[in-house]
Amino acid sequence: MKRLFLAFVFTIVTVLTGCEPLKVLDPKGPQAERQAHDILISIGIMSFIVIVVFTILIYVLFKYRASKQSPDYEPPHIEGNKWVEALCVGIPVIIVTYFSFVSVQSNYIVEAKPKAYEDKEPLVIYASSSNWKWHFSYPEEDIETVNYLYIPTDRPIEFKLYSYGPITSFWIPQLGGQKYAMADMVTTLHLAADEPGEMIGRNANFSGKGFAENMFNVTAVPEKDFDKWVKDVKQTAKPLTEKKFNELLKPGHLGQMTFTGTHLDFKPAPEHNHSASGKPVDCNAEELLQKNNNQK
Amino acid sequence: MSELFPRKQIMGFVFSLVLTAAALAVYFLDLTFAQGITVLLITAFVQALLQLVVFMHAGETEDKWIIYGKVYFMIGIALVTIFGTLLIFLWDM
Amino acid sequence: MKIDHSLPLEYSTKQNGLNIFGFWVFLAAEIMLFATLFTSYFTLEHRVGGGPSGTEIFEITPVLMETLILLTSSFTIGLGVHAMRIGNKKAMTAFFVITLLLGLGFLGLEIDEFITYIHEGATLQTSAFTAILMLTLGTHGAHVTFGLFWGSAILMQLKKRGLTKETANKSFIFSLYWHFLDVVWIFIFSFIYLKGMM
Amino acid sequence: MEFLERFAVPNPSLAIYASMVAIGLTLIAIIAGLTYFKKWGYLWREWLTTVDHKRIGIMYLISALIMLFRGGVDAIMMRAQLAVPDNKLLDAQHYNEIFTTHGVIMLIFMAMPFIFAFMNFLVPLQIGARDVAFPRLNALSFWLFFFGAMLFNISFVVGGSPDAGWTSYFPLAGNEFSPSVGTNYYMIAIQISGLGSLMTGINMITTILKMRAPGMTLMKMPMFTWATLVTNLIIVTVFPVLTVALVMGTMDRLFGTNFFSSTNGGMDMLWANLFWVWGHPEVYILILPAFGLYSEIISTFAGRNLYGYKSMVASMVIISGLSCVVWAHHFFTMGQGALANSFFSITTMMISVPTGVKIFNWLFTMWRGKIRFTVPMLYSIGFIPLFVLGGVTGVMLAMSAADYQYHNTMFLVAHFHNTIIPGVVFAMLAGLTFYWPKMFGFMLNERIGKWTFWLLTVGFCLAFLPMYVTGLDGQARRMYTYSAAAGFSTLNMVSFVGAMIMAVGFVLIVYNVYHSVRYAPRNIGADPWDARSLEWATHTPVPEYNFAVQPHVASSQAFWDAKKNGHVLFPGKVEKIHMPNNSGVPFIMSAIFFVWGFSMIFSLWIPAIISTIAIFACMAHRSFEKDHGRYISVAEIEETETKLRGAN
Repeated sequence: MKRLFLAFVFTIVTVLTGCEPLKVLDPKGPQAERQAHDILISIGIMSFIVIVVFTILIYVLFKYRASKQSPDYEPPHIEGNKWVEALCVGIPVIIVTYFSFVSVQSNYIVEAKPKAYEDKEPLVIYASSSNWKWHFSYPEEDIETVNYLYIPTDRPIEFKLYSYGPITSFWIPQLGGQKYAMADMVTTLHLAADEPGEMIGRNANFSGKGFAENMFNVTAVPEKDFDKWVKDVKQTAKPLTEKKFNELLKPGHLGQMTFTGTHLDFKPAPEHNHSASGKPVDCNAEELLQKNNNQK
Repeated sequence: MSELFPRKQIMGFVFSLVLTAAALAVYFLDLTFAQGITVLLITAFVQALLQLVVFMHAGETEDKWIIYGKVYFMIGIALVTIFGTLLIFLWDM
Repeated sequence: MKIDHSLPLEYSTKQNGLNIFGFWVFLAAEIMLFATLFTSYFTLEHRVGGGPSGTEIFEITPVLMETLILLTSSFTIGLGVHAMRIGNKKAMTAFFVITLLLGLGFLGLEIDEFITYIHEGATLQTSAFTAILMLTLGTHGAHVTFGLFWGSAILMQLKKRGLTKETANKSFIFSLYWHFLDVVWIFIFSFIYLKGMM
Repeated sequence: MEFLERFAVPNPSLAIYASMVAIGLTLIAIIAGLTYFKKWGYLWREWLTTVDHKRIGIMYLISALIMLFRGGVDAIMMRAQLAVPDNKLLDAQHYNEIFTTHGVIMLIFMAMPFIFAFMNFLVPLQIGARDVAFPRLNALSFWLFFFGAMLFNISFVVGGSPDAGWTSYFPLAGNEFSPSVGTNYYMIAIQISGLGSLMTGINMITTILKMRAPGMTLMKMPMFTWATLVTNLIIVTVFPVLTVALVMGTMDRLFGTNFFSSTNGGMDMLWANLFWVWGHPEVYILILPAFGLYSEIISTFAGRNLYGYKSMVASMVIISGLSCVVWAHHFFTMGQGALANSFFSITTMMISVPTGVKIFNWLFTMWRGKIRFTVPMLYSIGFIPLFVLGGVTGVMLAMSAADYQYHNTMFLVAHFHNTIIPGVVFAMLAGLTFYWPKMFGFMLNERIGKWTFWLLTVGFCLAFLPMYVTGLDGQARRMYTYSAAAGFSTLNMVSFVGAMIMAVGFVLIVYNVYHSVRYAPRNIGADPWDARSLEWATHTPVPEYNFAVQPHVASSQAFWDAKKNGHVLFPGKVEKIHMPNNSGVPFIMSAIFFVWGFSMIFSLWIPAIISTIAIFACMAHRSFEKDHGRYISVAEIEETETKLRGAN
């Protein structure tokens, strides 16, 4: 029943907007699927509310317009009715409760390793942005790419996000929602791809002049092909030196690039760890000094 | 004569000194973080209430409830802001 | 203007009542102002960068002195308002003068504290912690400074015009302001200094 | 020469040079006109020094309309740039400046003065008071807003506009990534006008709580007055937060502190946090007075009392509390855990409940009524379905996991325009048409007004509804260009067409004013709409003392009771009336604030220090000044009353 309803809503949305499915509603991974599911459910229930309000409004406007009433009709004085008002509170409360339930559940789902691939070891990729590029480091494979991303399908991927510059937002609409990348801490985003294919990813948070072109390509391939790609890169690509990386950080646009080695070796990701006790472990002096020295 | 003597003010002053001394316990005694914060929260808010009632005469006119309501509303929102921010930045990150 | 004798002089005209009420609303806004500073302070408290932390620079003696001075000044201005209400202008003036002198003493100590911090390498630019510490203390200090000028202006008017409906109203509002600064200081004392030294 | 160079615009273009010339010519024309017609004295005596709440309201209104067009031109340029893929109309830098100023101007310098205009003009009339509680503070509020707005606007021609978005997120807005003075303008100009807003907040709360007419208990206040009270409660609560955040931002930019920098422990997220602690309640500051206006208009033209008065009041009070505990939904994607997101997600959705109650109450107010389709009513009727659409998408955005997909996209842009345009802008235009006769003594043309309404509604739907779709298709906001391959082209073209239709609508408003000034009849009486609350009980134009005799009130629609049920509204005799004197100090002090702000922006420390001292000198002057106001004698009042009665 629910599925039928969702399919119905989905058809309406697609028909209304032209033929090609919208990226967000055309998920290629479990996280994006969950989000598309939430979006469609909310569109469905919300359309119901919209229809109710529209119906009442149109009915009232037609029935009670002045031109339809006798000139000496005096509208009555009505203070309110507690049952009607209770209904107006009650139904929204029920809907909001339901949505809260869905929302909380989804929060924990999208913030965790994708359920379908729980037993698999996640692939860790450090994605860092600089004005106006994306750097992807694969620490285990010891590879770094610029402005394009190669990922295996059917395996959870753990993105570690941070930024050399303004706040940016890492977003691959077809794999899942976005998350900020910031200068002084690392955020984590869990994604996974169900099927191979080409996708577009971008920085969604305004970061200055070159923001509009701050995009990257994502290629999802079966794990076998991914391993082959890693092997190829290791044989062909040049190593990433500190000097080269500092050059890459300069503001501007770059094409796609591939290196062996990662910048994490000489320029580690920012440290920001909080313990659960409420007393944060600060980014203390030595760490910062180290970070500063590294930057010099 | 009794009306001329500022009894209320002197009581208030003595009490506020006592509260300050009590708050100093967190410095001189070896308390855990939780105990210390509890002591500070109690002494600070009692002290604030004391000033509000004894010295600021918050409740002396017909607007008493509006003034108290306003101040408590603000304190409520202030606490929400402080703890909400701490929740976002320190406790759930 | 009608005069209502059932209330103290400072409430006696309609406008006076409005002034006092409006000032309460202003104080409520000030609660949020300082709450924001505290929010930022708690967030940035441990982000000391390469600079010193609170535990390293706070000292109990000057802080305790500042607290006692400000508490006493709050008490003396309370006595001043009490004197005003029983119509003793001379005592009232004396208490207001004492209050302002105590305020000046507080300010002196605070400036001395700032100088010490700067000598210890904790300047405004050192770290997020020092910046928010100085901004929070500085905002309170600026309020005290403003209060000193304001209080002096009221004392001058009191001397020139006597204890009238207007001057009584102004004096009372000033006392509210002063007590409020004392309350703010209590929170600074508890949650910046004592918590930092705990 | 080097000194002057810093005032140059870093990214000049033809448009900017043209504006410089236009601004110069306009200024010369104004000065020459005032001199030629010998109006300087009139301007100074009657307007610049006035403390009359009605005149201050009208000045707010005029400023807001001017700013509406300034922000509107920005909007048109943005839509034009995005109409076709790979457009070269604007470059990235100009586009960034334009969307930044569009946001700031529309929210802070258009919507805020617009609501203040109605608050100032209406509240004392609705509660039967002579003026606000602190008339001179009120003038100061206005002039601070005005000079803040002027300061922000000159950034266009002196030194460069801000370009970090209206949210000005650090570190993008910091010195490293925004080296021009643009963001200084942002920090200082908003600070100055924010001080004005805070003072208005204090003023209005005191006025409403302490100066109501006899018999008007809290639960008998007109709905707009209630909305104003709640709004100002929020203003007083959150504007101090903005003040502190802006001070910290200013210090980072001017004095090299590390609050929001990425070195030495600074925390960029704290700016976002503080900004939204203010920024979210800010949207309720805008929408609640709009709700108040809709309540007045709908009940007037439905010919019925407002349905569910108590639940209306309760819902606003609940909204005021909830609005302050939802701010983190603006950055669900900042990396905090699922717990914090869940909390803010639920609180956000809870707001939809009281808002829904209000929508249903308006529908039930029209139930069994006698609906007249006047222009204000059309806006109110158009508002309901469109706002419901904006509201339900708000609930969708509140679901934090799904928000990961909506965040920073055109979907969000569509949502907030869908609430703000039908919610606030429609309300302001409805209020403008509704209260125009009370303000100026003649009505706006209904026919042109209806055309305007339909153009705006159709234009709005075309301009903003497609954005929901492009957002879901992956179009991020604030992109100055996109490639044809992205697939957004058609819908963006539709948006542009919609924006142009809206532009025509707004131009028609100007034409309507011109047309009505020339041709509208002046003998419309004090109550042309057959309205219900107290502001319609006095003459048109409203005499400076508002009511010759203080009204006595027994219900929330006292004037209606007086008309239909024989309630005696003015039981007393005419007595002499105490009024405040005009003063030039608010104007002068705010002008000094302007100088102070300008000096701070360009780090000119000596003028900054001098103007700081001058500001305190103005305050000291106020403290020592003896000003007991003046009395209007019974004879004068009766003369005015006779004259006004004759006019009607």
